[in-house]
Amino acid sequence: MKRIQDFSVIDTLWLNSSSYILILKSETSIEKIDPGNFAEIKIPDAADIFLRRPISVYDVDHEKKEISFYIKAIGKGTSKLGSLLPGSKVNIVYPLGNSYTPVKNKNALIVGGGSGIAPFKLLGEQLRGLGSKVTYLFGARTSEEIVLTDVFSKLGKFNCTTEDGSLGEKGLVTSHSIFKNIKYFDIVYTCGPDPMMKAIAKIAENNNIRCEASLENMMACGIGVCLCCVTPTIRGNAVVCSEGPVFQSTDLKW
Amino acid sequence: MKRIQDFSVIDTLWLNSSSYILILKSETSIEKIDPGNFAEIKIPDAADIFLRRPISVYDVDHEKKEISFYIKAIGKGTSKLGSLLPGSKVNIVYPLGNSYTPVKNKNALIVGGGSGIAPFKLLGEQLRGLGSKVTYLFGARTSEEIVLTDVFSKLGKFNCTTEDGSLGEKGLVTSHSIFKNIKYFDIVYTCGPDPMMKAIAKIAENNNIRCEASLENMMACGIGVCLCCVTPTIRGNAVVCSEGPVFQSTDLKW
Amino acid sequence: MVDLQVDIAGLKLKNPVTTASGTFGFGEEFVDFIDLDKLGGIFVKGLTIKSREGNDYPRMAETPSGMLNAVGLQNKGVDYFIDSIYPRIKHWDTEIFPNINGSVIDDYIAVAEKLNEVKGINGIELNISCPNVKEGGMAFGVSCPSAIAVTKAVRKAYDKTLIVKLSPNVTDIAEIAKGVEGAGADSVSLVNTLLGMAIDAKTKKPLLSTITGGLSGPAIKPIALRMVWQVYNAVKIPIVGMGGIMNGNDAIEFMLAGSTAIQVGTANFIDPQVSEKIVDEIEQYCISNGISKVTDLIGGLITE
Amino acid sequence: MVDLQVDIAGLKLKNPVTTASGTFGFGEEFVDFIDLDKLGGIFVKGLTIKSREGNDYPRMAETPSGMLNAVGLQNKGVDYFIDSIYPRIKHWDTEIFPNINGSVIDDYIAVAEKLNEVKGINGIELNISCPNVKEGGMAFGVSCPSAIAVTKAVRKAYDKTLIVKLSPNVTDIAEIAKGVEGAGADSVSLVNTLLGMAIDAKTKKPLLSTITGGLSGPAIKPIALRMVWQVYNAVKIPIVGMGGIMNGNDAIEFMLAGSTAIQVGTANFIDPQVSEKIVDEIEQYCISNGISKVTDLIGGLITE
Ligand SMILES: Cc1cc2nc3c(=O)[nH]c(=O)nc-3n(C[C@H](O)[C@H](O)[C@H](O)COP(=O)(O)OP(=O)(O)OC[C@H]3O[C@@H](n4cnc5c(N)ncnc54)[C@H](O)[C@@H]3O)c2cc1C
Ligand SMILES: Cc1cc2nc3c(=O)[nH]c(=O)nc-3n(C[C@H](O)[C@H](O)[C@H](O)COP(=O)(O)OP(=O)(O)OC[C@H]3O[C@@H](n4cnc5c(N)ncnc54)[C@H](O)[C@@H]3O)c2cc1C
Ligand SMILES: Cc1cc2nc3c(=O)[nH]c(=O)nc-3n(C[C@H](O)[C@H](O)[C@H](O)COP(=O)(O)O)c2cc1C
Ligand SMILES: Cc1cc2nc3c(=O)[nH]c(=O)nc-3n(C[C@H](O)[C@H](O)[C@H](O)COP(=O)(O)O)c2cc1C
Ligand code: FES
Ligand code: FES
Repeated sequence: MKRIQDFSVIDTLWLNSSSYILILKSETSIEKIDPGNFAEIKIPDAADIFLRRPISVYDVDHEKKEISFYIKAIGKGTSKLGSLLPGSKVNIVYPLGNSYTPVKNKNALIVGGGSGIAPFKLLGEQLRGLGSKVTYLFGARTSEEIVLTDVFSKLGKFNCTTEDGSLGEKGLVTSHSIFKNIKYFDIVYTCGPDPMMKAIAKIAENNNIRCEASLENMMACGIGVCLCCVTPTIRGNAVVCSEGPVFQSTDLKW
Repeated sequence: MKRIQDFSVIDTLWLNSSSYILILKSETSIEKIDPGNFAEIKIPDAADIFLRRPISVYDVDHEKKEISFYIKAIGKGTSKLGSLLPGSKVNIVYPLGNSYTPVKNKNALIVGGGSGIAPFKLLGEQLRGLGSKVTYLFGARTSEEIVLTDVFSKLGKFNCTTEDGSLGEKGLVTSHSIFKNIKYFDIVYTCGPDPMMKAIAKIAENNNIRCEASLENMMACGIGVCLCCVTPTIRGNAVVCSEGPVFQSTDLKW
Repeated sequence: MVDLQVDIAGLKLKNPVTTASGTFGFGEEFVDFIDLDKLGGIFVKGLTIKSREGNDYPRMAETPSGMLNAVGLQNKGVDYFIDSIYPRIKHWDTEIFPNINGSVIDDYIAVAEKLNEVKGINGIELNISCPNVKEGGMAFGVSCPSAIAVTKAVRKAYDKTLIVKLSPNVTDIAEIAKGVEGAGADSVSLVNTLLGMAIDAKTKKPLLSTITGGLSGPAIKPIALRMVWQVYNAVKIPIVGMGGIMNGNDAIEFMLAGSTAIQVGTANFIDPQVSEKIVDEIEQYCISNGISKVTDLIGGLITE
Repeated sequence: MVDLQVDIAGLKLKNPVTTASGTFGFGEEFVDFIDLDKLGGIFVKGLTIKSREGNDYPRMAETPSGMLNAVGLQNKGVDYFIDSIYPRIKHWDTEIFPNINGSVIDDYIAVAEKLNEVKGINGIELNISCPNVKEGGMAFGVSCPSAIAVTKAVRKAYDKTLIVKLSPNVTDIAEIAKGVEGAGADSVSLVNTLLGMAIDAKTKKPLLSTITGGLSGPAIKPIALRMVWQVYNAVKIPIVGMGGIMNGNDAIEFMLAGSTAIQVGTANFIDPQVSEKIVDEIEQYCISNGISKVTDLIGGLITE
């Protein structure tokens, strides 16, 4: 069930100069959250922000009543959230959207870039729990942008590319050598910049591998009522926040 | 010279449930400030505040580079300022407006109510420095609202009224017994709610005593350019923020 | 107890709080957040005779205290609404108002005729003010003769409560309100969005695929309030007021300016519970101010 | 070095940044904060033929991301300006534009004739859009024939640069812009304030003595930007754009939409240094984007 709920900031853990984990705690229990679900976060005390901001759930701890987000500070709202002091109140509407399709006892490739790695801790945990083998491939410009490797390495094999070659293979994520053995994988999950996701989807489709992509369209409501966040699909315009954000790549007309 | 300047919050000292002293510190020197001058304060991190808020200067310490304000939390902006944490940045435009006319070796009565006591620490100090004798008379509803008595008692004789009789004489400020000896005073300074100031001015005028009142009209710019803050005077509409806020009562048509 | 009931030309709403078309889906999207039965009414997403895909993405831009949208009436057509959606939502104890749109008068008539036959639907909102598509009829809403023509035509086709939704993008909204009143409207609702535009200085491109779009939210509240007041002073039919209402106080202001009922729009995106909260806040205001009937607020602005 | 100079019908401004009438006094109030010589121009407070006391207090209400004003053209009359104020401010190396107002065409003509004789004043802004008083001429600004009539009359009386300030409270601002272009305007400036209203729910009273007033500030930016774009696509004369400009980015957006110069209004109340900052920010934007002449920005919106 969707809910609007008040949380307090426990901490903002900055991972590098532009991204951080925002940890929130509630007094009451937290709803069930599936990998790929997101929240609409109200930015507190912000002078020129009107709408909520959609952010994927990075982690949840039902016992501690904590929920956390992996956020890249790219503008007003994401910067503001990263500057909140412990104790600040944050109101969120969640869980929103659909989720990645879980697979049992399969080989899964998870490809992320930018803030698009956010849903992949929960997804990795879920897939492992179902007996699937997880391989991560994250792309970034430099090693500084490759974060949380300890977290992801525990959940699966961790690979990465950097454009400057400072970590992992040098180049774009799509040129990683792993794609030579793409047939090894039963499914590809991706989230990140559109061009990256399109390229990954193309590789998967060419090899007849199911690919699920999570879109980050501009949103106003996050609950499927304003129809601002649409993306064209083979079945007409789909509403990303409620029919997505996760789509099977072959459904998308992008 | 007027200036726009950044300050950091040193502290917010709450005096009772609705008023506080906001102490700000600057890295650079502070302009000369006369009693009655005010500042236009930009409210930081406020979601629905657009304009600056005019607030009289309560105190200034040029050596420490500190300026402070006595503020009653009556709405969004004044509440927000009172909740700022030490270190928060606050931008102010100051010193604005004219000031009370100083008098030498005279007997001065200073009548204040509500947030209207703010300019009277600086005024009391100035008058004492000029050899004048200061008598304060502050009015409030209850004793809880009578604050800073230690500060004012050092500068002059301190009197007050409360509507419930919990401190000083019971009743409105205008019914205080001091007015029986009003002829003793050479000048009356007042600041507070309009009805109070009008009543005080009338008493002074009836006794041919000069009375100066500081008006708290709604302001947009604070520097005399928008013409929003006017008050009718015998010379036509006067601009309160630049020709005032202090007016000789006999000039006002209120 | 405060009597919260209001009357839109004979149609009784349990309270003055309704939700604005295009901002509340078909209501069902909000069941996790509020009790729909608490609302005076729900104006559902704009309908056209045929299904429409709407405009291209991007359709939204945040602006100071507001937002621009260029949705362009994406919907599955009136038949789909009647056959597949309405049966799902009709059980709620609140008035459901379809919002009807067309690019030519015959389209409006066709949609209105179909809705006229639907039992349980007691009123429609005739949208002659959507700035985002030709089919939204802003062309009708910005000229008095065409507003009158479409209202007259729909009036003939529709027997129940007819609310005409006015465009704020006009020189004299009171004149148009008078026109549609004369043409048989039972009520007018206002305002729809103001035509606006946003540009990304970095890319030098518009932020909407359609270049211009409709501005809504608190930014437009002062304009909307003024228009409600002007219309209130010009017509006798009840007014459904909206434009930037975010809380009970805003709603009260619209009633004081002359609204019989109000619509909550963009605020639903910020707080999905806001409509129900506004019902409570209006009641609370009435209690605090010793007002026993909410209708006493209508046009209660004290101007001297 | 970026060439920041722009040209309003032959009149050269050293840069596109000017300040809006009624928000910048006569400029001298800002000398403690900025170097006035850095500005492209200053549009001074609205003038009328006779001195005016303006409307009653209260004249101001804060609104979401904006404010309402109902000043009502308080000023000491054009003669006082020419004799007592202009001599005090003429030494600044920036263009001073008086903003002229009247309730009948003859008043406008009288003010224009007087200013025509003043050496050093190279242009005036003809205000046909003040929503707050009859003398502000909004009646002229909201109808095409009357806008044309007053422009023609003032054109005859005034030889130098004539900028006509348009009202946003109209159905079709492009039509009116075309009208005044045809009537001899050298340039149009837009927008003036939008007619709005604010109510205090507690007291049930309007927050302005005049009930309605003019809305300015970022709240109106999307509407103003759209109007500039519409006018840019309709006329050939240069546009002076304004409405909610708070920083360099906003100014760039107005230029991309078609403004040759811009005016900074309400922002001056929030930051008395903002106009000079905007000059710097525009220059910085040009440098970052490899633009050598600021005029390359005018109408540079990429729509495909
Ligand atoms: C379903 C979903 C899940 C998301 N999950 C995450 C996440 O887990 N972590 C994370 O860091 N981010 C995530 N995002 C992106 C995040 O919502 C945006 O970065 C955020 O809204 C930007 O807000 P801002 O106020 O910081 O930027 P603004 O100041 O509003 O804008 C800064 C710049 O970013 C652009 N921009 C803003 N929002 C978007 C967007 N949604 N897509 C593309 N460009 C945009 C603006 O046009 C502007 O140029 C997600 C988005 C969606 C839709
Ligand atoms: C020259 C001057 C000096 C001042 N000095 C002080 C001071 O030293 N200490 C202090 O506490 N206050 C002072 N004030 C008053 C102070 O400016 C207001 O209390 C403040 O602006 C309210 O802002 P807000 O955001 O808290 O209230 P809002 O949320 O904006 O408004 C709350 C309520 O207060 C009313 N209100 C707001 N401003 C005023 C006003 N100026 N006059 C009357 N009613 C108003 C509003 O209409 C509303 O009903 C001064 C005002 C002026 C003009
Ligand atoms: C995303 C969005 C979609 C809208 N769709 C419609 C619509 O289909 N029909 C209609 O009459 N109005 C539509 N509107 C206008 C609203 O119903 C309302 O008139 C407007 O938003 C002003 O109210 P607000 O400021 O409270 O949102 C839409 C508004 C928004 C923001
Ligand atoms: C307090 C105030 C007074 C104004 N007085 C005038 C005026 O005398 N003449 C005029 O043409 N415009 C006047 N305006 C309108 C501004 O010049 C400008 O058109 C409007 O405020 C929109 O720009 P902004 O949003 O940047 O303020 C006034 C605006 C304000 C806020
Ligand atoms: S953001 Fe409103 S429908 Fe998706
Ligand atoms: S507040 Fe602008 S002139 Fe006084």
